[in-house]
Formats: sequence, C-alpha cells, structure tokens
Amino acid sequence: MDIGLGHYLAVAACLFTLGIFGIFLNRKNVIVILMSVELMLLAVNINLVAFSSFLGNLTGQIFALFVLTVAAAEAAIGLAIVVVYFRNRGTIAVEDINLMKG
Amino acid sequence: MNLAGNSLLSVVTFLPATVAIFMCFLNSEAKQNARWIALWTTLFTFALSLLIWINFDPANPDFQFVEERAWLGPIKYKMGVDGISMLFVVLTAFVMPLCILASWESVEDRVKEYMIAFLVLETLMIGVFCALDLVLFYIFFEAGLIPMFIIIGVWGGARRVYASFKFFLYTLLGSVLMLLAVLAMYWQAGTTDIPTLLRTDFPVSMQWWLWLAFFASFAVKMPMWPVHTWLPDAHVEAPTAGSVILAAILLKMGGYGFLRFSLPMFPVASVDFAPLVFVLSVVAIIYTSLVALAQEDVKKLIAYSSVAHMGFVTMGIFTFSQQGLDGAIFQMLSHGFVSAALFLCVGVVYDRIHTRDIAAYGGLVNRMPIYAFCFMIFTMANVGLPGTSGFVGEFLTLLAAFKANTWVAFFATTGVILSAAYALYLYRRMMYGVLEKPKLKAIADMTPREIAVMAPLVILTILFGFYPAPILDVTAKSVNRLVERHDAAVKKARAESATRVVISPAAAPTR
Amino acid sequence: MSALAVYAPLLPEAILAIGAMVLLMLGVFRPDTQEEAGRIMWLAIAVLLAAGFAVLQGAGTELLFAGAFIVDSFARFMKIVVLAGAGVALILSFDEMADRKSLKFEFPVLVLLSTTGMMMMVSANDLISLYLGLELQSLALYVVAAFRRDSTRSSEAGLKYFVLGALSSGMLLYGASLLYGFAGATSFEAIAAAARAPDAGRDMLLIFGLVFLLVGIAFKISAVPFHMWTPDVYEGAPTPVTAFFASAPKVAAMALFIRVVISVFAGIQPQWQQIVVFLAIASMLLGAFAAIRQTSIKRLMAYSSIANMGYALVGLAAGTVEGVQGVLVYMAIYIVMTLGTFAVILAMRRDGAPIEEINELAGLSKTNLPMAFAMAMFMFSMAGIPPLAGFFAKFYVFMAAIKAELYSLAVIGVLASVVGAYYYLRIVKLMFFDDARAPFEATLPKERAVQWVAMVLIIAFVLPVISAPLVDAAAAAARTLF
Amino acid sequence: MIYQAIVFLPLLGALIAGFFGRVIGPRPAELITSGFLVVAAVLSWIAFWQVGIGHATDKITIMRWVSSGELDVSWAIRVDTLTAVMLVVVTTVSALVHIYSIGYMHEDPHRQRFFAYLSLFTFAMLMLVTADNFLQMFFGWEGVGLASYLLIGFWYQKPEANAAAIKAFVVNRVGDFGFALGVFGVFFVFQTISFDAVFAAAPQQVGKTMNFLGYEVDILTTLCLLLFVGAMGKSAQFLLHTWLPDAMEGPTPVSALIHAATMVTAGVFMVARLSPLFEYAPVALQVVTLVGAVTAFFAATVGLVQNDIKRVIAYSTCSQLGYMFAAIGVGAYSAGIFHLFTHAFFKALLFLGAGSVIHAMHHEQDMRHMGGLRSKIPITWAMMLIGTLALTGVGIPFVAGFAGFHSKDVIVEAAYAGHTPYNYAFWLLVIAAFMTSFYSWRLMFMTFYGRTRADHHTYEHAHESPYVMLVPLFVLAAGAIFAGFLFKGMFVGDGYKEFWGKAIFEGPNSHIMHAIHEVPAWVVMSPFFAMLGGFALSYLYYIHSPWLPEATANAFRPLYLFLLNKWYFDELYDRIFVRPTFAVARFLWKKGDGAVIDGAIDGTANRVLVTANSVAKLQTGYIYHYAFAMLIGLAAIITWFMFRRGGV
Amino acid sequence: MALTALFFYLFAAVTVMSGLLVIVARNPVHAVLWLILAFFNAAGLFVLLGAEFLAMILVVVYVGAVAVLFLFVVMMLDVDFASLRAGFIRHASVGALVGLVLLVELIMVLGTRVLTGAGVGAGAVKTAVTDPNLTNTEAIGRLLYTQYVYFFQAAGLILLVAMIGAIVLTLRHKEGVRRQSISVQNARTPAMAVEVVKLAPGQVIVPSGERRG
Repeated sequence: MDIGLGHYLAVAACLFTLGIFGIFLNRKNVIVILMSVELMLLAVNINLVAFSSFLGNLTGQIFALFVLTVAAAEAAIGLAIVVVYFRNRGTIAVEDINLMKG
Repeated sequence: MNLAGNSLLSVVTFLPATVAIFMCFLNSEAKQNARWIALWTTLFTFALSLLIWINFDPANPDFQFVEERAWLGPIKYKMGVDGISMLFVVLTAFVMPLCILASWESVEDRVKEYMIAFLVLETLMIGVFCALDLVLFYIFFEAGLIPMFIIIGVWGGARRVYASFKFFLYTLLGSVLMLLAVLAMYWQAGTTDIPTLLRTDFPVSMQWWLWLAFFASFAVKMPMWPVHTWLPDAHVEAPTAGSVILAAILLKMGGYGFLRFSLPMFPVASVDFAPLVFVLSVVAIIYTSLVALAQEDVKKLIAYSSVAHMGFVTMGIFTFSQQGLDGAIFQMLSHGFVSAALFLCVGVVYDRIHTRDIAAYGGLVNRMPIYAFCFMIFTMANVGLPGTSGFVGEFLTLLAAFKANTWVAFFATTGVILSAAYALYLYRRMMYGVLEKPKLKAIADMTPREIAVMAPLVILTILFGFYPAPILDVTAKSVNRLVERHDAAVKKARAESATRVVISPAAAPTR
Repeated sequence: MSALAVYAPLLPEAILAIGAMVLLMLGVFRPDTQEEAGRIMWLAIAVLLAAGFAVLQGAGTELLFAGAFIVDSFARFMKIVVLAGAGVALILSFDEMADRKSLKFEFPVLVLLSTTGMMMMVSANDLISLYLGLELQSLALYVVAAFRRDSTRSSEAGLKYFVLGALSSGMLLYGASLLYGFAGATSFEAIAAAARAPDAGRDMLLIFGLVFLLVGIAFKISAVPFHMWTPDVYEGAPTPVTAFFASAPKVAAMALFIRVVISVFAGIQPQWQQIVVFLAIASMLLGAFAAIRQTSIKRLMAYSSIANMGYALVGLAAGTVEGVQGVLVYMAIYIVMTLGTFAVILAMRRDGAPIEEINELAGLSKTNLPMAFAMAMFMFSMAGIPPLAGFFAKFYVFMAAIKAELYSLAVIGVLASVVGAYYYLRIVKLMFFDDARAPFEATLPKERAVQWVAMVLIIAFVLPVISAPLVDAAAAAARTLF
Repeated sequence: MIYQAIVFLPLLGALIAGFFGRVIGPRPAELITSGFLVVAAVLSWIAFWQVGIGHATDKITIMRWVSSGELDVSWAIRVDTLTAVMLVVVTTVSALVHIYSIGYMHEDPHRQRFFAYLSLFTFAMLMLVTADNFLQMFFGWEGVGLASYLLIGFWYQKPEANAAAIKAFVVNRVGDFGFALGVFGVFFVFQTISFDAVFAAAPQQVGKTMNFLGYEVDILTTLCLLLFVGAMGKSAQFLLHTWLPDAMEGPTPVSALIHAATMVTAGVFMVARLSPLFEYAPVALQVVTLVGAVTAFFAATVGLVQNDIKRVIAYSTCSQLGYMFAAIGVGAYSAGIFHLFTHAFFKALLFLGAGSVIHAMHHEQDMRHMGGLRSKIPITWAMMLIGTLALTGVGIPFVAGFAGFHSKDVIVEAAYAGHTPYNYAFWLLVIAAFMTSFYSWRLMFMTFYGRTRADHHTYEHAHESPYVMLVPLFVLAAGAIFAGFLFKGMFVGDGYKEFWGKAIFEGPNSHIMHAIHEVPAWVVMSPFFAMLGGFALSYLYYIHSPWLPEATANAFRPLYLFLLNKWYFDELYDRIFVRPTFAVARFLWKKGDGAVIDGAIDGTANRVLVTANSVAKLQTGYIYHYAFAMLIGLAAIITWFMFRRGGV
Repeated sequence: MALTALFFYLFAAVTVMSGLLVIVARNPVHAVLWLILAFFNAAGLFVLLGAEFLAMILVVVYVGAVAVLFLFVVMMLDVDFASLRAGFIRHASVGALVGLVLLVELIMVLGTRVLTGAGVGAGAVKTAVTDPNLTNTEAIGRLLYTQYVYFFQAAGLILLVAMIGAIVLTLRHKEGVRRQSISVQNARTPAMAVEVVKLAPGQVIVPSGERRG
C-alpha cells in the first residue's frame, strides 16, 4: 500500500474537476466562483509539488510558489472587480450578470 | 513593337486608376469637370489600346508587350497579351467611354464618385485580360467586385441592395474556390507564371479538382445555368452603364478564364468534363431563352438573353476546335458591344420614362425612328442574323458543336428559333403598335449625345458581321496553338494512362 | 557594464517595466488632473516607442536566465507588432477618455504593464515565464476592462473576463503541471526533447498537458469554443480598451501559441494539428455566422476577431515555415485593419460619445465620404477582397494550408469567408446605400490620422514597398522557429 | 463588274433610301431605288444572255468573310445558268414591283422606308442566288427573312401585321434550324462549305454513314433532308406553311415580290442548286416529292374556300411551290426551275392585279364584298384574266399555251414519269390542277362578275389604277403569256443540257428528262381536262347557280369548316407549340429560376440567418454557460484523444 | 509507511470533501471556511511530499491573507444569503455528466501514473535537483534568487498590477466627504480664516464661510 505519484495526481484531478464544476454549477454568487478557481489552483499546486517531489527536482515547487503568488494577486483583482460590480448593480448573483449577450 | 515603350499595357491598365486617384481631390460640386475628365481619360485609354492593336503582330502566337517585374516573392508582376486576350482589352477600353457618355445626364447624384468607380473598374477589367501571373489575374478578377458592388448599390434601382449582395456573394463564392486551386497549382508547378503554367502538365487526378475549382468561378461569372440567377437581378438593378459593363465585360471574364486556364492547363479534365459543360450550355440556351420569352422587364429579358448567348460561348470553347474557340471569342466580343448596345438602348428610354416594364411601352417607333432603327439592328444582332456580328460567333460555335456532338448542336440550334421569338416579341411590344400610352405621347427621339453613343456600336455590329477578319485574324494563331497544344496534351495523357493499369476516371485518387 | 550587457536582450521589457513604474510615480505625485494624465499618456507612448527601438537593436537568437527568456527574430517581429498595436491603441484612447473626463494616469501605466506581460509571453521559453507573462498581461487587462468603474457594462465585462480568464489560466496551469511532470522540467527545450521521444504521441500525460495548455492559450486568442467572453467583453469595455483588446493581446497570445506548438510540440505535430484544425474551423464558422445578426459594432468586431483568429490558425495548422509566415503576416495585417476600424468607430461621435450601433452608420458616405471610404476599405479588406491587404493575409495562410494538403480546412475556410463577407458588406451597404442620418461631430485629428495611415497601408499593400519588408521579415521570423 | 452592279445596286438604293430618305424626300427615294432596280434588271437580262446562251460562267470573289481553321468563306458571286435565271426573275419582278409601288404606296407617309426595305430585300435575294457557298446562301436566306419580316410588319400599327411578321420570321427560323444543321453537317463531312468543293467530294460520300443524334445514318440523305427542312420553311411547304397566308398582312406589292415570285422560291432554288448532293440522296428526293405533292394538294384544298383575295393567291402560291418541289423530287430540276420562272410572272401579275383591285376597293380584301368589278376596272380585269389563264395552265395540248401551261404540264408529266408509288404524285398534282382551276376562276368570278356585293359607296368610287401601277402589270402579263412558250426549249427542251451546263447536276441514272417525252398522251392531256373541269365547276357554282356554294358548304359543313380553317393548322400549332412554349417559359421563370434556383439560394441565405440566430443565442450572457462551453470543448478534445489513444 | 498512507488518505479525503463543500455550501461564508479547511489539508499533503516551505506559505498566504480577504468581501457585500442556492440543480445533470467524463479520464490517465524514468524527464535540466544537504526552504531560496530571479521580478510586477488594479477600481473619492489636507491647513493665514464684516444696525449676518471647506 504505497502512496505513489498517481494518488496525489488523482487527488489533484478531483479538486480540479470540483473547481471547474463549481464555476458552472454556481448560479448565485460570484465569490464562490472565485473560490472554485482557488480550488483549481490548489489542484495545480498539488500536481506540481507531487511531480517535484517524485522527480527530485525543485522546479515544481518554485512554480507552485509563483502560482500561489499570482493566485493571491488574482484574488485581489477579482475581488476588486466584484466589489465594483456590486456597487453598480447591488448584486453579485451570477444569474444577474447578463446585461450583454447575443 | 517597341514603338510605345515596354510598358504600354501597364499604362493602359493603370491610367484610369491613376486619374481616379487624382479625381478624389476634385471638388465634388464640379460635376461637369468629373464627367469630362472621365470621358477624356477613357477616350485616351481607348486610343492607347488601339495602339496595342496596331502594334500587335497577329502572326505571332506568343504573348506580346510582355512586361515583367518582381513583386511579392514568387508572385511576379507580369503583363502581356496574345491573340486571345488582346481584343478584350480593346473592347473594354472601347466600351468605357460609351458608359461615361451614357451616364452623362442620367447620373446626377455623386457624379465624381461614380466616375471614380468606373475608372477604377476599367483598370481592374483591363488588368484581368493583361495579367500573366495567376495571382495577379486573381487580384484583378476579384477586385472588380468592389467597384461593381458600389455601382449597383449606390446608383442602382429599387432592389439594388438585394441585387448587389447577390452579385457580390455569388461571384465571391465561385472565385474563392478558384483561389485555392491557384495555390495548389503554385505548389505543384512552383510558379504562378501563366506562360510557364501553360506548358506544365498537371497530374490528371489533380486536373479534375483544379478544373472544378476554376469552373466554379468562371461558371458563376459567365454565368452558366444554373448559377445564372444573380445576373438578371444585377442587370436589372444596376444603372445603365453598370449593366453595360456587366454584360459587355464582366461576363467575358468567365469565358476568358476558360480559354486562358481551364482549357490549356487542364486539358484532360476539360475533355472529361466537356459533356457536363455541353449539357449546361444547352440547358442555358434553351432554358434561359424560354425564360426570356416570359419576361415583363426589358432589362431582365436582355439579361436572360445574355445568359443564353454565353451558353454558345461555353459550348464553343469546349469543342476544343479552332472554329469553336474562334467562335466563342468572337461571340464574346460581339456580345460585348451588342448587349452593351441593348442595355444602352434600354437606358435611353428609361431615362425618359423611368420604367423598365415592357407593358409601359409600345409604338415607340412612331416618335423615335432613329432609336427604333438602332434597336432593330441590335435586336437582329441578338437574334444572330447573318450580316451582324452576332451571327459569326453563333455560327462558328454551332459548327464546331456539330463536330463535337450532334445532340448538342441540335439542341443549341433550337436557340436560334427561340432567340428570334423573344427578341422580336420584345421589339414588337416596345416599338410597334399604336402609340397610345399618355406618358409616351411626348417622348423625344435620341439626342445627339445618345446617337454618338449608338453610332459606333451600330457600325461595329454591321462591320464585323460582314467583315469579321480583323478579329478572327488576330485570334487565329493563338487559338490555333492552344488547340494544338491541347490535342497534344490530351493525346499524351491518354497514352500515359493507357500504359498504366487502367484506372477508371471515376475512381481517380482524390488528393 | 559588461555584466549588464548580458541583459541587453531584456532591454525592451526593462524599459517598459521601469517606464511604467516611473509614470506611476509621476501620476501619484503630480496633481490629479486631466492634463497631467494626458501628459502621462504621451509619455507612455514614448516609452513604447523606446521599447520598440530597443527591440530593433537586437539580432540573432539570444537566451537568458538559463533559457527561460528567448529573443529571436520571431520574438522581435511579434514584439514590434505588439508594441505598435499597444501604441496605436493608446493614441486612440486619448480623445475618448478626455471627452468623458475619465482620463486617468493609471490607464497608460496598466497598458504598459500589460504590454510588458505580452513581451514576456512573446519571449517565453519556459512554462513559468509563459505563465507569468500571461498573468501579467491578463491581470492588467481585467482591470482595464472594468476601468470605467461607474459603468455597469464595463464592470460586467471585467467580471466576465476575469472569471473566465481565471478558469482558463487554471486549465493552462494544470496543463503546465502535467507537462512539467512529463518532462521533469519546465523549460521548452526540455519538453521539446521529451516530446520528440519515439512514442511520445501515445503518452496521454503529454497529450493531456498539450490539450490543457492549448486550451488556456486558445482562450486568450478567443478561439471557439473558448471564445465566449469575447463579444461581451468587447461590448462592455470602454471602446478604446476594446481596440486595445482586439490588437496587441491577440498578437502576443498568437505568438505564444505558435512558439508552443512549433518549437515545444514539434514531436507530436499530428496531435496538435488536430486541435488547431478543430479550433480553426470552429472559429471561422462561428465568427462568420454569429456576426451576421449583430447590431452592436463592438460585438461585430468581436466576432470578426474570432473569425480572424480562425484564419490565422489555418496557417498555423499547416505547421510549416510557410504556415507560420502566413500567420505572422496575417496578424500584422489584422492589427492594422482592426485598429483602423476602431479608429473609424471612435471617430464617429454623436452627442459626445462614440456610436455603438451599426445602424447609426447609415448614410455615412453622404455626410462624411472619406471616413465612409476608409471604413469600406477596412471592411472589404476584412472580407478578404483583393487587392486590399486582408486578401494577402488570407492568401498566405491558405497557401500554407494547401501546401500542407489541408484541403478540407481550406475549403471550409474560404466558404466561411464568403459568409463572413456578408456582414462586412452589410456595413458598406449601410454607409453607402442607405439614407443619411445626422452627421457626426467633427472628427478627431488623432483618430483621423490613424485611420488614414491604416487605410493607406491596407490599400498600398499591393506595392512591394509596403508588403515586401513585412513578408520578408515574417519569413525570416518563421524560419527561426524551425 | 456587271454582276457586282446587279447585286449591289439594290443595296446602294436601300442605303440611300433608308438613311437619307428623310433628307431627300420620298419621291427621289422612290426614283433612285426603282431606277437602280431597273438598271439591275436590264443588266440581269444581259447576264442571262451571256450565261444562258453564251455559257459564260464565272466566279467573282469580293471579300474574305469568315475564316477559321479549315473554314474559309468569302463573299463571292457565282454565276451560272441557274443564277442567271434567278437574277432575271428577281430583278425583273423586283423592278416592276418597285415601280408599281410608287403608285400603290403613294399615300403612305413612310414610303422611303418601304422602298429601302424592298431594295434591301432584293439585295438579300440576290446574295442568296449568287451564293458560292453555304454560308453566303444562309446569309441571303436569313436576309430575305429579315426583309420579309420588316415588310410584313411594315404597317406596324396593325397588330395583325406585327403578329404575322413575327410568325413569318419564327417559322422561317424553324426551317433555318434545319438548314443550319445541314450546313454544319456539310462542314463536318466535307471540311468545307464551298459549293464546288462539296459538289466535287459528294460522290465519295455515297453510302457512307455518320452518327447523328445517336443514330448511324446515311450521310447524304441526312444532310439533304436537313437542308430541305430549310427549303420547306422558306418555301412554305406543308407543315411549315402557316406563315405564308398570314404574311398577306403586308402591303400587296410585298406579297407579289416576296411571297409569290422570289423569296418563297428560294427553297426550290436551293434544292436545285444542291442537285449534286440531292442526286446522290434518293431517299431525300422522295421526301421532297412527297412534301411537294402533298403541299400542292393541301394548299389547293384550302384555296377552294378562302374569301380573302390575297389569301387565295397565297394558297395558290403555296400549292404551286409544291408543284416545283414535286418536279425536283423526281429529278426534273429544270422543270421545277422552269415553273419557278413562269410562276414568278403570272403570280406576281395576279398579286399586283389583286393589289390593283384592293387599291380600287379602298383596301377591301374580302371577295364576298366584291363582284361586278369588270366594268369598273377593266384593265385590271384583263390582267387578272391573263394571270388566271396562265396559272390554270390554259393552252392547247401538244401545241402552245400560256406560261403555266408549259411549265405545269411538264411537271405533271415528270411526276408521272417519276414512278412514285401508285403514281400518287401524279394524281395529287392533277387533282390539285383541277382545284387550282376551280379556285382561280372562283376568284375571277367572285371579284369581277355577277352583281356587286360591295357597299354602294365603295363600289361607286372604285376606279382604275394609275399607269405607274398598270405598266408593270402589262410587262408581267407579257411574261405570263409568252414566258412558257419562249423559254420552254431552253429550260426543258432538247437543249436543256446545254442551257443549264453544270448548274444543274443529273445523276448518272437519271433519265427523267427523257421519260417526260415518252409519257402516254392521256397523261399529257390530264392537266388540260383537270383545268377544264375546274373551270366548268367554277362557272356552275359562281355564275350559273350562285346558290350552290352555300348549299354545298352546308351539306358538307365539317369538311367546309376544315378547309376554311386551313386544316386547323394554326389552332393545332397554337395548342402544341405556342401556348405550351409560353407556359413552359413562365413555368421555368417562376418555378425554375424563381422557386428552385433562387429558392435554393435565398433558402441557403435564410438558413445562414437562422443558423446565425441560433449561434447568437448560444451567447446567453451567463458566465456559467460560457464556462460550460469551455468545459465541453475541453472534454471533447480530451475524449477525442482518449479514444484515439493519442494516435493520429 | 502505513502512517504516511494513513495521513495521505486523511488529508486527501478531507481536502476533496471540503472542496466539494466549498462549491455546494449554501452560505458563502461557510464556503470560505471550507476552503480554508481544504487549504490546511493540502498543506498537509505538501508536508507529506516534503515541501515544507510551500506548506507554510500556503497556510500563511492563503489562509492568512487570501481566504480572509474572501471572508471580508463576502461579509462586506452583505449578500442576501437566504435566497442563494435556489436554482442549483437546473443544468446540473448535463454539467455533471461532462464533468464526470473529464474526471474519469483524468483519473484513468493520471491516477495510475508511475514515474518510470524512461522517456519522462529525459531532457530535464539538472540544475534544480533537490540537494539533500539543504532544507527545503533554503534550497528554494537559493534557486529563487539566482536562476529564477527573472520570474521573481515578474511576480513582483504582477503584484504591482494587482495593487494598482485594486486601487484604481475600488478607491473612491466620495463627493461631499471632507478630507483633511494638512499642508493646506498649515498654510492657512488669518486672512483666509477670518472675515471682517461691517454691519449696519439690525442687519443679519449670512455666514459665508459655511460653504467653504
């Protein structure tokens, strides 16, 4: 019962799919979508670290570090945009975000 | 040969466009200036084109006045004319001043832009016939859509939007496939130089696809049945001069394309597909003649008759014989000024009464004898009466068709009967009878300007009917070589396929 | 000095980044006025020019940071196009923003930073630099999309762009992680070497990595079906921002796409070719069809850009030098056409705002013929009618596709271009055939200049003087990738 | 030079009258055209002398025309006896008609145009008869068709005239359709369309076959039949005759010139000209005989009951043309041409006489409204009488008679000698002769005898025509009286071979000209008795017992109506050709072009729009749909590779 | 070994479960809390993989900053939680199907992944190999400031953009809010502050300074 690379990758795959799922399943709150994105990035990070560990090569961890950094920046900007939107519309329900279509 | 320098063709081609560019800076209010500038430009271009004819050596089947310059990498700027193309250049340059004159009074709106559009169009049309590079040809061929679209759409009739879109998209759809074929030829032959391509043997299976792609374009342009329906709409809605250009020049590009590309470059495919072309031509002749018979709109009737006449052209081309090709070229040239003249005739009365409804006319001969005379001449040429230019082409193509296939000749010749029926029926309804419509009571005969437009056309129609030699002599050598090369190529290909394990043409590998 | 000289290839990026920061400082510490913001705008353009000049100084292929950063002819070509696009987009944004009194110094700064990101994308030679460049670009773009923060549409555009962009970069990253796992390294050379292994094409790890990565990039060039953000964002974002969106980022993303498939995945060309063909066909068709019923000019331009990317991908699908050359030529011409069109759109103002609806163009030829003419030329060019530049753009990509024997792709492409021609013609029809409306307000000199330059380039492309340098440079650039 | 003058003087006249008519006024135009024609006529007689007597055949090339590959055609004048005969006929009748028209048309405001057309017609006819190749012949062929069209429709305000003009042109085109195919076939077989070359090569083609419309057919038979279709059209033979009676809508001089003397005989001329071909195509000749005999009979039956004076003569013309073809069909070309020659005189005379009557009656043409005119217009009566005598072939058997007597009798004899099955040709022609006599005299009696049925005013004002109209009648009357007697020897007499020279070819097995002289006496007498019988019956019906016609008509009403309505040919053609054509035309336009082709195109365009709508609807504006699309795209690509295992 | 496995399964199960709860939670505040739990467990996984530094960063940066930021915004925006989650199911089935297909494929390929060494990482650059003599943090630090300095700088620019972006989008100078301008305050002169008004008897003073800030 050895825990191999595949196990970690499977966990990451589950998280990744959950993240994607969260994006199009969620109808009510944009912020939850942002959280789903965070889940995806977490999955990526698990992938990177797992590979890094099993390859004996640090690049993956460094990559993950940058991913974390960027994710933080992304979260900041994303939340800023959500705030702006909320100020304009008074709602952040995903179903209301459809002024433009066609 | 070197009388006019080595760039005579370029000068003839680009002179109108150059003037058009300068005209852009003209004051829009100076309508008269725009007209005169356009007229003088086109006349001068015509004079230069005559210089080409004069210096053209009919005994030489090669391309003459050849110019070659580097352009876009493998694509060269190469111009030249031979017996097949030279007269189309002259025809274009000849029709142009007539168009300008015909629009003298009928176009009052945005005159400057109108003239610019026509001048640009002239450059593009002449370019089509001069281009000796496939891509260059394509560019000229296709670019003509822009000014024509504008001309129909801006100065056209009530349904001009529908007509202009139909015209544009229909022809575009045809020619984009040709573009792909051009590219495929480039990769196969390594060049887009037309003289080189004329000597290139394309693999037979490839010829099929290339032929079909070119056919898609030229058939629409011709137009052949059943892709002809853009033509009546475009003709009807276009302003008079636009119809003239369409009928006189643009339709000829398809036939020219067949002669310049399909036949010599894909000889085997041409032979294989000739039955298809024959069927379509014959259907075009009979079908559209019949449809013409039922028309209630003058321009539509003439438009449909154009389709029928183009049927003779395609039929002649695909007989692969000297008579057929000579006849096709002659028919195209003759149709060039006859149909132009007919549309100009319609324009004359349209300017006065502003309707194209045949039923609105009747008895015009009572007040417009000169007009009736001109119309009669052109009607007869349209009917293909011997002694008019319309006859020679029709006769030669039918003669050749008989050799190729008696059924084709048989059915195509019925077109002779039908054309008489619709043309004379039209003439009767418009010209004969008692002049009783109140609107027509005061109609005036042609003005001197209109006579000046018609006179050269009348003269040419009769002249080339009795003495077609100037045209036939010019085309003879080039056509002769085309036919010989074609026969040789077909023979060679057949010999090759006979030595190989025989593959039925239907199972030709599709690349 | 000599130690620094090693970093010379990085000079353009450095100029942009440092320039952005300097301008940021200037903006923060100078009074917050429109004039000041305008000045910073000019300075930003100057910075872009300087960067462009720096790009032109380079020669040959140079690698930095253990191969994570590459500068070759290809990169230089694309960088020039990116910089030109960004610069012109900035020029176009002046008047519009000044008119709304919404000229802010942050805008040029963000554009500069975004451009820095694009430059990094173009020069990326490592998955990490790819990702960072992409994110630098994207984050700045999210912000400028929502830049008009009191506008619901603008913020909705920003929100949609952000959410979907985040999703796509998640996918891209996931792919990157798989590729890292596959190759054991993130550098392109390493991945390329691994992918060249005999049976690499059967290793699903690589394939998954490829797919996820390409999906992420396809989102950036708005290839179908990853295009959905495009129309909404184009419509919602302020028009000058839309002009920017339609130009430089597309080029940068396309550069990335090209480099990734050509130099990284050369070993599994058949596999990525399938994806590219799929994307190309879907984009061309959807771009052509969906645009037909649009009433908003900006949405129309969005679909048009989707279709255009489809055509560019046709060249890429060939996977040959000619193909890449075709894409490069296509992108350069596309930029000119797009910015020219936006210059016209921005110049057409009624009641102090640029128009949004296509119908408002009606009868333009009667009120302002030169502008209508320029617009018509852009439209015909987009439709690919010779002798305008748009024809040559299509010509080169289809030429490559034919050589690669991608016949059905080519046929679908040209047929889609006929459908597409319909909506371009519709605009010409509105301008020339329909009755005039009230004339537009006096045109703005900057927009006029841009549209004239663009129009002249489009028309004069037939002249070797204009076209030969571009085509030759594209050929040289394409060759360096093989 | 003389030949060029003959051919081109009329053209010159036409051009002057046509283009400058309005400048120079009507009278000079009339004089110029008529003058030129008179000159041409005189020159033609000189030519006739030179060629017919002096055997000075000639060939004059004027100008290159169409040359393309092997095809090389020039404008040329071929002069031989056949040409000379035709020149004489054409120019003489034409000159007389020109002169006559000066009087007949003197009230018409468009006289210049009329004379221009007449001269133009003459030119075209001359081009036809002097043709040296098929193409030039075709030129003349169509040229006379054009002139005929223009002249029939001369009174363009009359709808009937316009309709008749179009009908004439189109029906002729049906014939030309065959002629053209024949010419194409000739070129296909012989690689040339010059007469001499074709004639020289014809014997080699005997018995050979070619593929025509999928059938292997005898070359020469096919070609000759095709060419003969042209002749049928132009000469208004059975099935293609319908245009000729309608053509009477034109001015009467036109009927005389074109639809009696010259143009309609072009078919006869053509077959004679092509005798070197037809002689090798016996089947074709049999068809010619059949068509000729049937036409002669058919047209005569219709002529029996017509009431329009011109239509009677028109059907008579039709019938007489049938005689000519019947003669040619059995190989007696010279007999056919001889009849053509004499017929030109007396038929023109009859038409011009009828014109004179009509002129007198203020354009009344219905014989039921005439009668008793002999006293009013005695000269016309006399002329018409001569014409009738000539037409009916009055003469003393074995001795001499009017023109028609000589020529028609030769044809009847030839028909007998030609040994058609059951001698059908002979009997049909004899019956036709009987009927000819009947309707001719009926015409005379109804017009000139008995009590007048015209309204009082018209009758009172009926007056003799001016001399400008009468003089041509005199000349023609002279021809009608003497032409047969004078020229019989030359045309069909013992010296005929010498006279015709090479102009008419007789096959090596052809003995018809000999056989004519050896027919039994009863055969020779038969047309004479037929003529007498016809006269007697006519006298009975219209002089002796004027109530009889109506009684007969009532007794045989269906037959009467059948004949009166010309065997219902017009109705039939209207039903099976004209109306279906227009219906099909409309159908093709509305359904073919409109519904199917444009329907397909507009349908495609609509599909595109519908697709566009549905594609646009995909863009719902909801983020989760957008994300969903991306996910589907991703999953699809992944799944694609999963199933293909990454392979290609 | 078994302990590792046990911990792996514990962390993995909790991570995935809390991940699921993030997306299905009715209340966004709960979702954030589930997200934090997922991060903690992922950090645990990182530790199992020997990436201590990253595990720490994850907790510090994510839980400490990002998640809190989420929480802050969720609460600030004061969304009507009661109405949320009503229309969860509508297109879920199709979406679930597609998602499931994707998941199955990913796990089929990746879940069985074993590094064979052959082919994988063939051309791997050897510069970033783990050095057993260094701690994870130290090794990362050495690499980060040497070989990956370019990325480091780029990440800095990204953060700068995030900063500018957040400010430019959310910072508002509200109209009508009085701001203190110290320099202006210090530079005040009596003339600016005091207004001398001459009054006629019985005249009322209209305070003019009221309107000035």
